[in-house]
Amino acid sequence: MRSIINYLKEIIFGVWSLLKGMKVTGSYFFRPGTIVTQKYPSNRKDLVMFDRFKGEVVMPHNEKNEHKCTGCGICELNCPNGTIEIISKTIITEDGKKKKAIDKHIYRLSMCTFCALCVKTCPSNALAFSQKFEHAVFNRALLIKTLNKPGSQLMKGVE
Amino acid sequence: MDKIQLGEFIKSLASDLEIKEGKQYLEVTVPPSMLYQLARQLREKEEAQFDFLFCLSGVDYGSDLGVVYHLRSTIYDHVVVLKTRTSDREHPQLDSVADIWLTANFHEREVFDLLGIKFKNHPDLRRLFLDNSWGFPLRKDYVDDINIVYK
Amino acid sequence: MEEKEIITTPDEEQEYVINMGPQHPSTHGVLRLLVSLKGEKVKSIQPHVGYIHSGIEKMCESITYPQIIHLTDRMDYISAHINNEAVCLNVEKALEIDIPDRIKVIRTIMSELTRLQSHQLWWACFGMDLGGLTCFFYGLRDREKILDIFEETCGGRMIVSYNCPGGLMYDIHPNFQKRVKDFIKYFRKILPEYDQLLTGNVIFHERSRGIGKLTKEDAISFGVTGPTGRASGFSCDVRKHEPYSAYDRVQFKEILHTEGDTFARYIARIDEMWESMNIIEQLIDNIPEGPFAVKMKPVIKLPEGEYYQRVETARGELGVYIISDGNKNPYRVKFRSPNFSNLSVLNHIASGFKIADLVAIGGSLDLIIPDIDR
Amino acid sequence: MLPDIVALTTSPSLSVPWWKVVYDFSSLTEWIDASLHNYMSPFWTTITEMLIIGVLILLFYAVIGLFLVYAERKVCAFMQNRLGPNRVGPFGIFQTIADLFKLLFKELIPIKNADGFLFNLAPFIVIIASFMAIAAIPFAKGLHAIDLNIGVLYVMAVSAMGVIGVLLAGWSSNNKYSLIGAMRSGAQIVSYELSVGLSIITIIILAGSMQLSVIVEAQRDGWFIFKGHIPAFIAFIVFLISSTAETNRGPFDLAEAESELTAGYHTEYSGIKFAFFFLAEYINMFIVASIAATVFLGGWMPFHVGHWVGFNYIMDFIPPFIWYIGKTFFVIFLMMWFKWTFPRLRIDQLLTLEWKYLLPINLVNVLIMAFIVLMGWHF
Amino acid sequence: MNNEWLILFFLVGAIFVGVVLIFSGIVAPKSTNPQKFDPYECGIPTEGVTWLQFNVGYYLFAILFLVFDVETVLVFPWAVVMKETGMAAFIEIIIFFFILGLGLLYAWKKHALIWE
Repeated sequence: MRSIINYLKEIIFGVWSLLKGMKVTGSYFFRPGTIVTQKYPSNRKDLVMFDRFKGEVVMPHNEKNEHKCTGCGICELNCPNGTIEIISKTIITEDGKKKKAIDKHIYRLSMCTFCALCVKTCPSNALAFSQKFEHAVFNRALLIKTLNKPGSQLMKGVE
Repeated sequence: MDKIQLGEFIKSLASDLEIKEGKQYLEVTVPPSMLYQLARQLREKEEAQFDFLFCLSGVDYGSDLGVVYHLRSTIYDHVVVLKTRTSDREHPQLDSVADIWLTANFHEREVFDLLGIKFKNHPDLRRLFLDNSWGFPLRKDYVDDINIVYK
Repeated sequence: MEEKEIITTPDEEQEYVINMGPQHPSTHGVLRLLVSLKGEKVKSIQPHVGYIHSGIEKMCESITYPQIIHLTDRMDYISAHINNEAVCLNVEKALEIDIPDRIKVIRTIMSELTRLQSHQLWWACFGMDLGGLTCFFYGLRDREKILDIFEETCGGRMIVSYNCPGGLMYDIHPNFQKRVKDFIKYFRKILPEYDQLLTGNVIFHERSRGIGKLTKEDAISFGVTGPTGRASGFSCDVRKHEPYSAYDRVQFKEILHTEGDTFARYIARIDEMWESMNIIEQLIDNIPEGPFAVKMKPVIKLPEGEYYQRVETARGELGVYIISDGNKNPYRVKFRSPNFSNLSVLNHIASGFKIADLVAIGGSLDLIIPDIDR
Repeated sequence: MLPDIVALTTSPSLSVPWWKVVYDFSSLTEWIDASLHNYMSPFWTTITEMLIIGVLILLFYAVIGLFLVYAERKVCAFMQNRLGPNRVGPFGIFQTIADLFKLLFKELIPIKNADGFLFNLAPFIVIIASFMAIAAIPFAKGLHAIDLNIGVLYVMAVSAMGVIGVLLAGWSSNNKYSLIGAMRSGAQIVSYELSVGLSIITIIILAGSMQLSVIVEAQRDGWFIFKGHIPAFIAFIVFLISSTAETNRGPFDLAEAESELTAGYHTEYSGIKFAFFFLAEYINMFIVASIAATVFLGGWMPFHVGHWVGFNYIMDFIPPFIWYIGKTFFVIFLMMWFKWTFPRLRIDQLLTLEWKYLLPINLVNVLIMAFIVLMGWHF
Repeated sequence: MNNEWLILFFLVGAIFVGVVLIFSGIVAPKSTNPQKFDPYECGIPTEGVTWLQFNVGYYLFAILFLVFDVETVLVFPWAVVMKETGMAAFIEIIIFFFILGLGLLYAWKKHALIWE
């Protein structure tokens, strides 16, 4: 007799536990307001990434096309993967001195692991992260970027 | 037991061990011939009961190849580090402790795979990560012209 | 069409070997299990790993200590922050640097958030392994909220790289405390839903109770740590036994169960989620003021010697063993990864059960393959 | 030449409201039959009718299949806090049609060493089985392709034939996952066929006939689920569970258990061949839901409450086809709800559930129902 | 009754599948990569033969199924006439189910209902 009661109990508790689960999914079904999906490409305009989001390394230029990179090579040293390559040149400043400056700051996005060591160790804060996250390209060569814009100059006062 | 007592206890198990009080743990250097015996005693002796082998690492010391065993007792919470090294780089061979601590089975396979140390009496000594055509990458003299870029 | 030969030898003579993985929905990551079957029953399992062996230990030998951090992110990518912390703690211990309380507290909060999101992901995947696909979406939905917190403060969602030797990369975001508190409030309401959906479910009970039993002795001998080990009664919580960061100043229970079956492993993780929330709540309101990083030398050189640091990741005990020869690069780095030992126990506990149980057991071990392969 | 449902329908008279006449499809079909007879010989009439009905049912079949796939995706998405398909057409309603075209233009991969003949035969069997089953279902009064006197038994038998297709698919694929999936499926259908039969028997006792039109007609004054007290309700639950299992749907989707056997018996099927299995699964779901709606929920009979004349009058106003579709979709929704809530059972638990729970409950249930009928306690 | 109509549905179903398959066979691309035709086993070549004797352990279930399915079919006609026949049919079915129930109970106690 006891086994029969246990048998019935088992069934009732089993069904009850199943109903509890169905309550959860059912309640979400009738509450479409809780849906979290974003319609990605169509919400591009209001999709704002966080300030600190590590999209890719960029070199901010001001409106006079000046950057802060002195070409010291600390970022290249600190990068664990050899993502950054600095090609420097020698320029003659206004007061006639010879000075080292960057020719090209090459950044290979395909190798970057976003460890932020380059940005953090840069002594002149020349590098920063942009919030761009759509990096898909059809040609890998496009992932090798030159960070300094053509014709850009070192910002005054940055040594 | 604290480090000193533990050191004395281990000394009583076997002579001519090099026992050093490291910064963190007691470090015992064992010749390869005594390793298995000592390990078994450490596992089974009532006072020691090192039942948890929490790390087993193979190290290339340049001239020698060695294995470091980090042992802990879950009952007394004391730790000892066993070190053993063999100078034979061509056919390094050590005793397996896989029957004392079951976790050593995989760890020794890893060491065999990456450093080429063979373990005697290991139940299933095959390469774990790499296939047989590879060398032993964790050795300091490992050269791989294709996959490593030297600057 | 040529005639095919159908071999009908008795199954005792011929093994029915089936490959699960590397491309299989239930082996998260590229784990390959060579399963010998007898009917539906599993006779033995041979794990084959190494499909994504990346040689992190070898790579570490040629880079500096701050650079190691980003590699550890990629080992156990679900609890990346805790991996970072292990290396940083080891380096700081070797250099004998005093870490300000602020850093410790923030690290602890971040670690617990990492643990929470790891367990959420595990819950999601475990539910999916058992065939309850809805669990997957609920788990990931809630995990996204933590990842948003990470993203705001660290800039990365999974691969945070937030620690560096001597402190943190940046200070916490001004919104951090509010967001974490909001999340805890939200998740305290959601977690009982998890229970209703899966924990209390009779089908789930049938699927997990008594499946894949692991005794305490075997757990210790196999070096099975983390919630998996604690479900077998192996008290192995590094946070309790060797407190690091701010774990010595918070009250929390070490979750111990004795059954050692799949259900115990499940419950242990669910309970850990509650405990993590408790820990965060104790700390979030009183983060001390102070710097977020200690000024370090530009080139970090560890004094000659050997250093070992254990931390409790979401999956168990992670050990970082550094041998230094005094240079800026470590001489040898060994990561004692929890998943490596946890995987080795699979054959022991899953043989004799059915294929469906193998999936459940594999899910309950919560394996992350890059951590095994390293 | 149409089925003799005509005999059951009352001739339209003035006392019957006009919509009842319109909703009675038998007069329409009769009219078509009669007018066809005017133009051609009986043989050609039959052929024409066959063509019309064949094409109509085929269209219905395809539309229902596509709609159910869409519905499933939307339902599961809403349960999982997602939006579901939302790109192709408004609310993504053309998503499944797009998918259909995609599958149609995908490569059919012949698997090495597979048993080619059986491999290709399997989709035929699953589709034919479901197609033959759908033919016998009464959609509305007079909207009925075949009205067999053993209707229920026929639908059960034919829809269970699909498992042969599943077995063949698994066996012929030369794939271990498929083979295990097929074996599981065999064991599963073998067991759950019983419960389906017994739970229907419970209702047949009440109805006193196996003819589907008669069963529906017998529910004019109340659906069997209400008429038969608790045993009918229990039979309904058992039928739901076992028919879910019989259609290989979650939580009983062991034959295609994704996390264990990748895709089970249809692992090796690609393109449109896979689509056939997919379609058959949904049509099977529709068939069992139709049976549940017909046998337990009164088919196309509207919902009436005792003496609420006004209420009943409004209920009558809703076309019977809508009633039928509504009930069927309610049952389908329940089955989807099951699938997206519960974890999957293990094969031995599946059999335990059948043999140790459903079968004994069913046997007792049949006896109780027989007793109730004997005592005349039913409504 | 027009039971021959069943043939129609059989034919329509067959033609439907056949036409669609042929259409798909014409429009679908064909690949030449032989690796594509390998059976799927998680990206690894299959080890051993697939078609070997495979122990599913449902032999006992198949036997039980035979017994119970025949019984179900026997009960169908009974269910149809139950209402009219009344008491006699009820007593008959009680006896019938009693014997069957004993059989099930026996199988249960003998652990035949456990999947091996």
